[in-house]
Amino acid sequence: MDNVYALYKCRVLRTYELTDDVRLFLFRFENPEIAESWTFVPGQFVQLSIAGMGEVPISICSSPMRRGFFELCIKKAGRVTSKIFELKPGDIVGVRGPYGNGFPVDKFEGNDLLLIAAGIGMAPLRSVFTYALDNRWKFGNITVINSARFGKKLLFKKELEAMRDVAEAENIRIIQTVTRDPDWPGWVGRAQEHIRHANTKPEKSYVCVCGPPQIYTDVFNKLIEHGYDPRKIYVTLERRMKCGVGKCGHCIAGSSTFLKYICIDGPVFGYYDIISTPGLI
Amino acid sequence: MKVERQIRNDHLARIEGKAGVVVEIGEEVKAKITVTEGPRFFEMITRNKHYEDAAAICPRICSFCSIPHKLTPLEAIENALEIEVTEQTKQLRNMLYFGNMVESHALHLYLFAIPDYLGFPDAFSMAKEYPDLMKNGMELKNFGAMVQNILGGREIHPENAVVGGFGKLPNQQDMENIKKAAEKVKEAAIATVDFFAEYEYPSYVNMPRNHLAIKPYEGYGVYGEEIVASDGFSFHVSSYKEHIKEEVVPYSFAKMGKYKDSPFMVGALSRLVLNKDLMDGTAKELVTSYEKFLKAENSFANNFSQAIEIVYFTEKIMEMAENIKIKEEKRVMPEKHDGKGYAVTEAPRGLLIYEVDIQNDIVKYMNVITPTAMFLPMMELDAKKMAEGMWNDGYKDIDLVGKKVEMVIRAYDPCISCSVHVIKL
Amino acid sequence: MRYVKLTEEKLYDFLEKLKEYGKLYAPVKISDKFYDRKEIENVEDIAFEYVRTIMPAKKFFVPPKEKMFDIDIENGEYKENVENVEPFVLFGMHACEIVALRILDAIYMDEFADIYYASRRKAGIIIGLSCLPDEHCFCNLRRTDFVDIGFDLFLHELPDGYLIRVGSPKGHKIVDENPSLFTQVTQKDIDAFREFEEKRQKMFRCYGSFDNIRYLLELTMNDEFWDEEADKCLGCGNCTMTCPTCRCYDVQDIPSIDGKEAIRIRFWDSCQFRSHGLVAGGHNFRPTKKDRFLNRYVCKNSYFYPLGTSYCVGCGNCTYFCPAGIDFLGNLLKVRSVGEAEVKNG
Amino acid sequence: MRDKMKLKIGVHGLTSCYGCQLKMASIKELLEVVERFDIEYWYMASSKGEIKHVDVAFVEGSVSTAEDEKELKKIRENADILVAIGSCAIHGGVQGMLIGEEYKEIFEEIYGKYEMDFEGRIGEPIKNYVDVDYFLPGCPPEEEEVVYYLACFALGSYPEEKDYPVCSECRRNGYPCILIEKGEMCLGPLTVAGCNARCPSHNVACIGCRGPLPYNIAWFDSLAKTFKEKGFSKEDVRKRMEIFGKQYEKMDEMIEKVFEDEGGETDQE
Ligand SMILES: Cc1cc2nc3c(=O)[nH]c(=O)nc-3n(C[C@H](O)[C@H](O)[C@H](O)COP(=O)(O)OP(=O)(O)OC[C@H]3O[C@@H](n4cnc5c(N)ncnc54)[C@H](O)[C@@H]3O)c2cc1C
Ligand code: SF4
Ligand code: SF4
Ligand code: SF4
Repeated sequence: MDNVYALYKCRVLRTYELTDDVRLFLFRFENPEIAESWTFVPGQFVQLSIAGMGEVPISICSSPMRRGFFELCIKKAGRVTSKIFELKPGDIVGVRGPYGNGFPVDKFEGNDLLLIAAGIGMAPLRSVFTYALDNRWKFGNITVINSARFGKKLLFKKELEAMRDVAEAENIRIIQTVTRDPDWPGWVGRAQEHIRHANTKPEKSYVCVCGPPQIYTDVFNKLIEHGYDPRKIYVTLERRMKCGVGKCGHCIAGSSTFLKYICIDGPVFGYYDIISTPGLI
Repeated sequence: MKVERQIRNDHLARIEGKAGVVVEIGEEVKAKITVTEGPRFFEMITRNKHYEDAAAICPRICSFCSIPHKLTPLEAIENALEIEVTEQTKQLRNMLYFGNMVESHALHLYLFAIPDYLGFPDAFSMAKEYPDLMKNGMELKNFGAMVQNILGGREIHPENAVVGGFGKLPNQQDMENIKKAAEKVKEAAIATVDFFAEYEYPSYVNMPRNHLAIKPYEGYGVYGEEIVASDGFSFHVSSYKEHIKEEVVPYSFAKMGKYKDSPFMVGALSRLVLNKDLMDGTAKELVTSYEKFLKAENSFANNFSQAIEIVYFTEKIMEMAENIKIKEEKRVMPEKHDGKGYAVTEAPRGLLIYEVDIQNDIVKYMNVITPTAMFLPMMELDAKKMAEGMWNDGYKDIDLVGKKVEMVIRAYDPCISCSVHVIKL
Repeated sequence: MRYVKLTEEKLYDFLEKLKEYGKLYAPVKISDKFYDRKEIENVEDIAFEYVRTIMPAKKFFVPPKEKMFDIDIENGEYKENVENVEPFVLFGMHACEIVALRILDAIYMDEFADIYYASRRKAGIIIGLSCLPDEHCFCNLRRTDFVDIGFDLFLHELPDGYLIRVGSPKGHKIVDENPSLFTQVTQKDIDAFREFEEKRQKMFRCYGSFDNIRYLLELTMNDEFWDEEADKCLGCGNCTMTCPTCRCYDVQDIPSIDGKEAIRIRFWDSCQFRSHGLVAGGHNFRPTKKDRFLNRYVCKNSYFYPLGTSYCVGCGNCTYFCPAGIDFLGNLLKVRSVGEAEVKNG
Repeated sequence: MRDKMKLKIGVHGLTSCYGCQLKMASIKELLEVVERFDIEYWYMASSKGEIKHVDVAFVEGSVSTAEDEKELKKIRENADILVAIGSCAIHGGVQGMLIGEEYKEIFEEIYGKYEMDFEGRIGEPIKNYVDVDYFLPGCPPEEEEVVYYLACFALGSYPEEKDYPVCSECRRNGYPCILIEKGEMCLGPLTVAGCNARCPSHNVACIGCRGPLPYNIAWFDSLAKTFKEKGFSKEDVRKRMEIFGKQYEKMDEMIEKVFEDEGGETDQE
């Protein structure tokens, strides 16, 4: 029997500074067979292990279409992530996964796509976004709302910025907004305030939301106000995790009538799961 | 007095606790041991505590002798409440105490003293050139620690030793392990004696000294109630206040003990001077064949005496571990709730006296006199003698004199933490 | 099902025989009040009267602390530390404990099988033993008071021995290989078995349905009495550690002093601890003691789909081993808001 | 990935029993520590060295003299990371029980009316004087913890701190619970874990030597209530809890709250 906690060796190929405390890392599997066969669904995550330091769950933020390579975008937050932050090209890490359910991207096909991210929440959504770009013909209009408190904290700011003009022509709208930065030349205000600026048609849109738990209620209310279908709203949730595979119990959330593991039943949940379960957000 | 030269070290290294030394050289030589370690007022914090809690606080006076600082108050409390512990408890406590002797002496000799003898700033650099020597030291220390861990529950602050006995008794297997370990370190113990039996003591510190030690209940033991002095006098521990007086000096948080108004010595040397005839086994043989190193008038002989004791106590532990048959028994709980009690034991550094007054299970008064507080004046005198002798002999290198002064201080193995936690007299 | 009888006289022979199938673990008295399962040398040490052990049987399958990997830091290599587990026999498993193990099985082996758990589970032989409840037991409400599967043999007390249900191929093997130990079950034995079961059923603290408890709990989470109860709680985690189905664990890497190696260990954690719900950046999903206190009620009473039961098997350990004396069942009964007496009569 | 440079460490004792340093000096891996770290100063063990820049300074003991304070500040200025080691440094230790008392009165009671050359104080935890980066609890700390902390720093990381009680370790080991069984005042529920429930393993109730749990999760009130139900008086409870808990600001208040309904009744000496 294989050990689910066993790790695949991955090599860091490139690192890229996104903000002062968030970096993007490009990895490749050392074993060519695994590099060939390993795949995932946007919204899934991996357990990333630094020998002698520990493991952390990290969402994959690249598109599954690029075999053998994947990107992780990591915020320096504590013990392990600080160490990850110091990784240099050529360093080896351990990876296992992918875990979690991911976004139901197959269902999204043929519809418009509205992605709403706050802060580090952009990481999993970037995977959905790049997946959609790689399969552009399968989707209708796309809007990405990327928000942060300050301009310098916006993740993938340059990447999104760079494609803005081309994007409009492709029916992709990019809204980068900040809440507390007077010097920011672009949009201001919280993510939900820009739902009205989206190019997506509420009645035929799927919506993915990711950010700190506090924003969800507001975002939901706004979405419904604008006529988005609650059945087509998805969020990804976060909890402390040690195993990623439904054993360690840390990510169990919800209430006695709907108790879920964020790691195997989530991290992606639908709107009705959320509102019928106290304690989930 | 016009001070020509001054030796000043505010923070003596390689001793337990924080103290300094100031030697002023002028027409005459003066020496002060400044104890700057803050006072901790153990009398206050044990007062009004349940006796169990008070006994648990006492070891925190000093880590090097936390076993004596647990077993002595236990004895005082048991005397106060008229608890007669079982023979097995007495045996095991002895063994525990002996374990502490071995560890404490080994630590002191190898970590603190021997680097002096060989001219290293510390044991770590010494270990590079004398790895075997250091290995001996570590082995002995680990052996002592093992005995304390098994019997005391921990090598520092032994929570397993409690009023009336032990929390958990060791088993026969533990005894077997202790015996084996003791056999293994015996060589190292003897090697320690050999090391010190090569050393010529500086004669500057030769002087007549009064030594005080316990009259052991049995053998060369650590428990007793009579205190004997080398001047022939002896007294019962309950009258300790009449015979040992303490003074306060402005430069020290430790009080200074005097016997018959003069400095006196306690510790390994004093014990050997007074009780060496009670020894047996290898230690006895060694002390007889190396008799000339046992100089009652020279404090450096204390290190040699410690080495002898390591051998003795290691062998004793081995014997006891071999002979004891552990039987399940419960702690003896007191029927009385009030009483006054005294206890004196031989801590590694010398006499340790506890007095306690319990009312309704609550400690109303507790007093402790530690060995370091007793020998501080003598140590000061030795520091002075050392500096004076060297100076008069023409040594003008003040650093060298300073080093030697430190060395004589270290020979005592002073325990500053103990000394400042001395409680009201 | 196959039934055989073990007569009183053969009991110790039987236990002795069990040793041949693996290391024998059974409950023994470890102190004035407590029992625990320990390795048995002398079968006469075994305590049959025990109600609960201080460490639940999960300790044999998910040890309180275990090493998962030896790590070579410099080369980033992880060497798994899966022991080759020798067969062992757990004697005296009560029905609720066996269900609890089946819950753990589903968690640990159904999806993303955990090899550490599985290798031990494969090696374990489970010998059940009938029991009589004390005031903290409520397995009847959880419907775990009688098990159909999950054991190799199950011994039901009779006045003169045991009626044994044989529950697995391993169980058959033990019976087949030792014909001299067992006899046929007689009508008298069946009557005695029935009597025992009836007597046992009458001894529970309360009766009725508990199926709605998770809804009632959800609806009463804001009731004031929870504040009082949470206030009593010490946050010590005894309840979860002694729970046969609680299995939260924490993982930590412990580097060696030379920085070349490390070990990755896992050890029992508890949702009653502050860091259980804490994430980087300082956000805590269960910031207050009350949140953590309620989390256990929520978790234990939720529906466990694979088995169609709740996570709680009604063993009463959490109440018995709570130093603050918090009554888990008592609180659930409050949620059901019926006085205990009424329940008993109902 | 690891920095090949040796980490510079310093070890320092203020006022204490020197047990934490002794523990550090007697760990089995001591010689490896000496190999792998540059020990810049450690008065207890070495004559060489002075307080200068170190990566990590370990400080044992409470601040009990003006001298202690001066030294501590100097250590802080020179250390990138400062670790408070042991109950004295973290909570003031047993001498911290006197916090709130007048130094002068106590001094005079013990030494008489006397002018000293140095200024003494009631022992206080070092965090009252300087910023502390990490806490290594224990009285004294356990060997494996000392090694773990050192190893983490050497790897360029930092240790994970424990925020759960001694009970958890007692339970993981299956020791009989003393509080339940014997009704003794075991402080396991509010004491920070790490000793592997040393005392309960010896059938002795925990006196809380590792100090109360951090982050305001030491539930003195709940435990006082439990003790009260077992028949202990407010004084009994307070006297026991204060041994290592007195520095915990809210201790008195929390105990008071539990006993307040009784008025003066249980308040006898
Ligand atoms: C499904 C999922 C996807 C995530 N994706 C990303 C991502 O793409 N980029 C990113 O920067 N971060 C992501 N996180 C958060 C990331 O896992 C935490 O920041 C990280 O675990 C912090 O670890 P640490 O050791 O640095 O922090 P510490 O505060 O030192 O945490 C100690 C331990 O607690 C656990 N822990 C702490 N915080 C979290 C947390 N938020 N989630 C899960 N476990 C936690 C970990 O096991 C960690 O090792 C994700 C979390 C989840 C659950
Ligand atoms: S055992 Fe009792 S006191 Fe301890 S955490 Fe559980 S409910 Fe709270
Ligand atoms: S004995 Fe003490 S530490 Fe152990 S569980 Fe009971 S209360 Fe907690
Ligand atoms: S059990 Fe309590 S008193 Fe004993 S060592 Fe641990 S923390 Fe200290």
